[in-house]
Amino acid sequence: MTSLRVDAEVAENRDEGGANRRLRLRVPDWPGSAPGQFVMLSPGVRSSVERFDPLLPRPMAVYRVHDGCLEVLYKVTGRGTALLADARSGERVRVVGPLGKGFPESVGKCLLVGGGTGIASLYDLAARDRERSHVLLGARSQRDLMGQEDFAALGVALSIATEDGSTGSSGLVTALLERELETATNATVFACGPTPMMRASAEIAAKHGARCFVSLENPMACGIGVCQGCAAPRANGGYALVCRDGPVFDANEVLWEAMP
Amino acid sequence: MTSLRVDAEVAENRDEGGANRRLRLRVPDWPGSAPGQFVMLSPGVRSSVERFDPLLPRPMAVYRVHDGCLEVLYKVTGRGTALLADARSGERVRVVGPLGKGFPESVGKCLLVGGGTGIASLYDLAARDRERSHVLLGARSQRDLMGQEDFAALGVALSIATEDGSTGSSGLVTALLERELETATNATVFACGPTPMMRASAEIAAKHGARCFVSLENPMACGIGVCQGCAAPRANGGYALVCRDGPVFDANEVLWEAMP
Amino acid sequence: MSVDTRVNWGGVALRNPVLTASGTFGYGMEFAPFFDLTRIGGIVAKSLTLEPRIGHPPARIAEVPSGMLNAIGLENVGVDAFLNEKLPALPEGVTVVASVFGTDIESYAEVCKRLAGSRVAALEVNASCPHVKSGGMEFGQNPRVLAELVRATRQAASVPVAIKLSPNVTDIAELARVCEGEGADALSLINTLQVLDVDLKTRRPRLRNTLGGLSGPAILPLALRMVWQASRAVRIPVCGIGGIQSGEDAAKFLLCGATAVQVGTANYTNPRAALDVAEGLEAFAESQGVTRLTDLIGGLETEPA
Amino acid sequence: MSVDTRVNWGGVALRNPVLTASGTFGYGMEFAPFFDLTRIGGIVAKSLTLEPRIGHPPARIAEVPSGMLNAIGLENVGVDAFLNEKLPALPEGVTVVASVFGTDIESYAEVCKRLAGSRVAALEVNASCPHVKSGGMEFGQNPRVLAELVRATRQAASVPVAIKLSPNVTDIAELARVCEGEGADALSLINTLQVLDVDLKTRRPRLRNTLGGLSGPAILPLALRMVWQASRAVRIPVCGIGGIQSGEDAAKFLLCGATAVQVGTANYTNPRAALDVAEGLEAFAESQGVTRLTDLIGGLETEPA
Ligand SMILES: Cc1cc2nc3c(=O)[nH]c(=O)nc-3n(C[C@H](O)[C@H](O)[C@H](O)COP(=O)(O)OP(=O)(O)OC[C@H]3O[C@@H](n4cnc5c(N)ncnc54)[C@H](O)[C@@H]3O)c2cc1C
Ligand SMILES: Cc1cc2nc3c(=O)[nH]c(=O)nc-3n(C[C@H](O)[C@H](O)[C@H](O)COP(=O)(O)OP(=O)(O)OC[C@H]3O[C@@H](n4cnc5c(N)ncnc54)[C@H](O)[C@@H]3O)c2cc1C
Ligand SMILES: Cc1cc2nc3c(=O)[nH]c(=O)nc-3n(C[C@H](O)[C@H](O)[C@H](O)COP(=O)(O)O)c2cc1C
Ligand SMILES: Cc1cc2nc3c(=O)[nH]c(=O)nc-3n(C[C@H](O)[C@H](O)[C@H](O)COP(=O)(O)O)c2cc1C
Ligand code: FES
Ligand code: FES
Repeated sequence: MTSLRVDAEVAENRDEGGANRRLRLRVPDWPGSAPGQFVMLSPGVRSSVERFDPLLPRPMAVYRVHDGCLEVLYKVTGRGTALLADARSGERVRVVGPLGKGFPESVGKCLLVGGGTGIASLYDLAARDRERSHVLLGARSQRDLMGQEDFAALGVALSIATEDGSTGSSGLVTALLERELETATNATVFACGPTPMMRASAEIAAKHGARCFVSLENPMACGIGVCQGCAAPRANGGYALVCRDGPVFDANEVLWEAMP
Repeated sequence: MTSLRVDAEVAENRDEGGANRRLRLRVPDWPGSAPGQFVMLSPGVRSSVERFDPLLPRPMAVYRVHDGCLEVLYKVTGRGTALLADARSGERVRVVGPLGKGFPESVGKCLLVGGGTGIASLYDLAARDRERSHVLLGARSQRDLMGQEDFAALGVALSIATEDGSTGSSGLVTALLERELETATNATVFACGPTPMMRASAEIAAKHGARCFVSLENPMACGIGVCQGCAAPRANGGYALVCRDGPVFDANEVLWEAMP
Repeated sequence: MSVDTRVNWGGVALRNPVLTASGTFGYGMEFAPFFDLTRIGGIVAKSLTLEPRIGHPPARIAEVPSGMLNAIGLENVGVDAFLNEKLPALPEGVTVVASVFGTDIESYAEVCKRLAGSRVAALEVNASCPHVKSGGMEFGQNPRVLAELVRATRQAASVPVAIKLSPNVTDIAELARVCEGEGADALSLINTLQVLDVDLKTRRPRLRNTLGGLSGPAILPLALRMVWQASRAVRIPVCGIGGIQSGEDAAKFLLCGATAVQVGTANYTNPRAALDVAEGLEAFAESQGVTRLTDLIGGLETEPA
Repeated sequence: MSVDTRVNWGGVALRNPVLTASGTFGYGMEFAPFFDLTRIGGIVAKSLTLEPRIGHPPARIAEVPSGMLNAIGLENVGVDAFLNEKLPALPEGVTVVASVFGTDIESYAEVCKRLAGSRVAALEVNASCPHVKSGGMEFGQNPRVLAELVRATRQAASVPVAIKLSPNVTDIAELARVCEGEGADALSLINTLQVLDVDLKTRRPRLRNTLGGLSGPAILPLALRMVWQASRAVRIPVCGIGGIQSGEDAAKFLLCGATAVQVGTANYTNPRAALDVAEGLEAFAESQGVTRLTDLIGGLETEPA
């Protein structure tokens, strides 16, 4: 699968409640991507004015390809995503991708643990292994949840935890994982979200002897393995490049205590 | 008349043909301004994202106050104005003004010579001395002309010259001025536009013994006389600050050969 | 909760740490329409020379990404007109720092002498202006010359003297130490970064002076680095300058060791910038549970967690 | 009309003046999906040390207005893996410059020796990397040490040697002259500007290494100034680096005296940036009626019109 660089037309850029938005981009030549791969998006590329602030592109998971559009679910958390939220239909956003290595194949039950923006990395994976997947989503509150309806429409098993109990069970998503792993045999955990959540997922999986893959969200500049900015500490020494060697890693490969 | 700083709501930002646009801003506390005064507009001030590129505000003539809005006519010529063109209704643009000293009072006939973006500086002046004014507008081509209908609606005498002859007489607006001054007695010339046009207007006026005031369009950073960036060479030595001592000057005060 | 915003910058008591940078605030009264000048820490007026100066021919300014270039050429009304016309116009409660510039040590000292006995609370010696062909550049870049300048101005002054340093140097800490060694009461840094930009249409520099000084957000990280290095090298207090747009930016300078800050180019994009920064800094402190701004100074932790 | 884009950079014939900057283009093949690498002047690979290097702990990068900070710590595969794995992967027609780094003069020289006899067209000696605690910084900032470095690498190399200079110096012209005096074939400048930024939430530097290097459009005017000063001080050709995003930017460097340019950070925002710059530069020349790019070099007019 080769990567492309294209200034893609915005088909839609929709408010999804809370700080969440859905960006739909027309990328006619999209070569397809594996679950867990990502793109680099340059929000500032408006044909009318060239501006260098903010400068860097933002890494975003390929949420899915749907209705002929590449979809990205994102949360407005800073300057780049706020700018992305400004993009109107018909304007162009630079896309480089697909990038990185996606989630590996697995056998047995798949427990997909998503928190915050990490949820967006899991949809294509759930769609791939629909029957075997149980999706566990966590958020602070109902309105922070991304893509809930899409997962529901997929027909996968779906459990939700919110910290304020506004929907699903009350508490952390890792509590759901703990419960599932108590009964599951031969399950694989796929986690994406804030680092503490992924670390906790990894520990819970290890305790139950389950394999665990995590999709790391380190800040990136290039996305293609050349700036070496996205380094994640490896358990066996040195650094992996999240964009090139990941973003998906076996949780055992990550030296969690040295993660930034 | 004191100046204010306000993040004004965009009521309208309209395409007026060619690269010309009309920006209408709601400035409830606008203290009023004299013909020839200007504002500094910061196109980048969007509440959603703070961006520092482009950094500086842009000087723009107060075109007029109309229907409860401060109006600015502008031409998209670079990054700042392109960005200004992106501002949507309801968004905010920072306004500092009114600034500078406007056109002086005069007696007798007023010949208002406008070229390019300089046309925008003349509307309020024409409106002030409606009966005595003859407005001469010049542009490369019909579509480059700003505000033509507004001047026509004012009911002032109006003559137009375009370089390509697409409307009005064919040639430079200074030829119109030359012709008018041949017959006019006791006329005052008010010119705003590209430096060569203003210089030519000044020379023609001098030849006919008419007073001439020009409104200079030097690049500015602060607009309030503190950065000293807008310096214009004075005929009698040293520099005037266009934003503070002008933008309107007696043409004899300007050392034209040293203008940037 | 209220925050104690007072700081002492080398013997000058400031009600809050936010001043305005020389050359970006005129002589002060230009900003009176926009906010009450007594609500900021103080103002540093445009650099003064013995005689009035006319400055460089235009173009004097140009815009670049996240910054601007200038080569004004230190146009100013001269020290006498400042004392007679500009200073008296400023309301009582405004803390005024006079910026001093000369083409040789003697004229620097002479400007300092003329300012003695006036209401100015401190002098800031501009040892760093990068766009005057003779003078500024050399003083701030050469340790020996700088030492002489500090000595002479210190002697001529009747109020605390801050030396304003140039960023166009290999080792800012060394120059900071020179100033301290010669008895400077405080430091200010940075002045603009010496740069060049080209107009492709004319194939000439965008500024008539060829070289100019870069200011604005583009230089903020450079200023933070230099403030951090200088403030660790000396015990005299440092005033941080460069690209400050917000209270958060100012807080970064305090954490890097600055006792006060100056707001420069931001005054152009927002004539209420200095007050916004002062209020923003206080709000930041409050949000962090910091009761005295002095508690932020030098608080940057640089060892791994 | 067609434009002759060929230039000669200190003995290296380039089909056009646009190379990629070390550390921003990996070892080259990472960009093969995005454009034909033989269509640019050449690539400068990531700086190589004798042994593979692991680099600094994260965070290694941060964004600032119109720029980015980095403190990678010169992570690289080492010179042997470069020769055995990276270099052979690059298509025949790609002009490759190897960037050399060491912690002492001997290891610099040893890397140069290992590269002798390989297909690399030139060596670029990174005398300037600002974020490695020992090494880089000092070499490029001290004229005496720099002279020694130039001598040693020149002697060890079998191809032309360019010295890549640091912008963190008082007098770039002096250092350029030192390089020329010791027989360097060419110069490259600038490397990143040493800076610091603060994370207000943690009260720590945004980079784990505390200090980092600023790159991107924010440093372009600084780079132009230094290229202009250096190229007027020496006769050896200069490669201009810093913030280049477009053919117009590249043209500015040529006018300021650069014979070639390197595209760095722009590769991150646009993986086709180097080709876009090369094509943009040619288009600019054509629009100006310039038939040979060499006619632009040093064409800046600095006297008043
Ligand atoms: C592989 C990958 C996939 C991602 N997928 C998604 C997604 O599908 N939806 C989504 O909303 N977010 C996703 N993220 C996180 C997203 O990239 C950041 O939230 C975003 O970059 C924040 O940018 P900002 O400009 O709003 O914030 P700012 O704070 O202004 O960003 C400043 C800098 O920090 C970087 N940065 C800040 N926070 C993060 C973060 N959490 N992760 C990575 N970089 C960060 C930015 O890229 C930028 O360089 C993903 C991250 C990675 C690495
Ligand atoms: C007092 C005054 C009144 C003006 N009134 C109007 C008006 O009513 N309508 C209108 O369209 N234009 C007017 N202008 C000109 C307008 O300010 C410039 O066209 C505009 O700044 C160009 O900005 P830009 O970002 O599009 O161009 P850029 O080339 O990106 O601008 C870069 C920099 O150069 C400055 N600059 C570039 N061209 C000019 C210019 N011709 N005059 C002044 N500064 C310039 C900009 O302010 C900016 O700092 C006026 C200028 C002045 C001084
Ligand atoms: C137009 C302009 C004029 C300046 N004039 C002076 C001056 O007269 N004396 C001085 O010490 N600094 C002068 N400076 C430098 C500023 O005081 C300040 O050090 C610098 O701009 C960095 O701060 P900033 O990025 O907040 O603007 C000037 C800066 C600008 C932009
Ligand atoms: C992430 C990163 C890594 C870099 N690594 C190196 C390096 O290994 N060797 C080197 O000589 N320069 C290195 N540089 C500096 C660049 O080659 C270049 O000199 C600098 O970034 C300025 O150019 P730019 O503004 O176009 O990026 C690096 C720059 C960045 C941003
Ligand atoms: S983001 Fe550049 S190497 Fe990973
Ligand atoms: S624009 Fe600043 S002094 Fe006129």
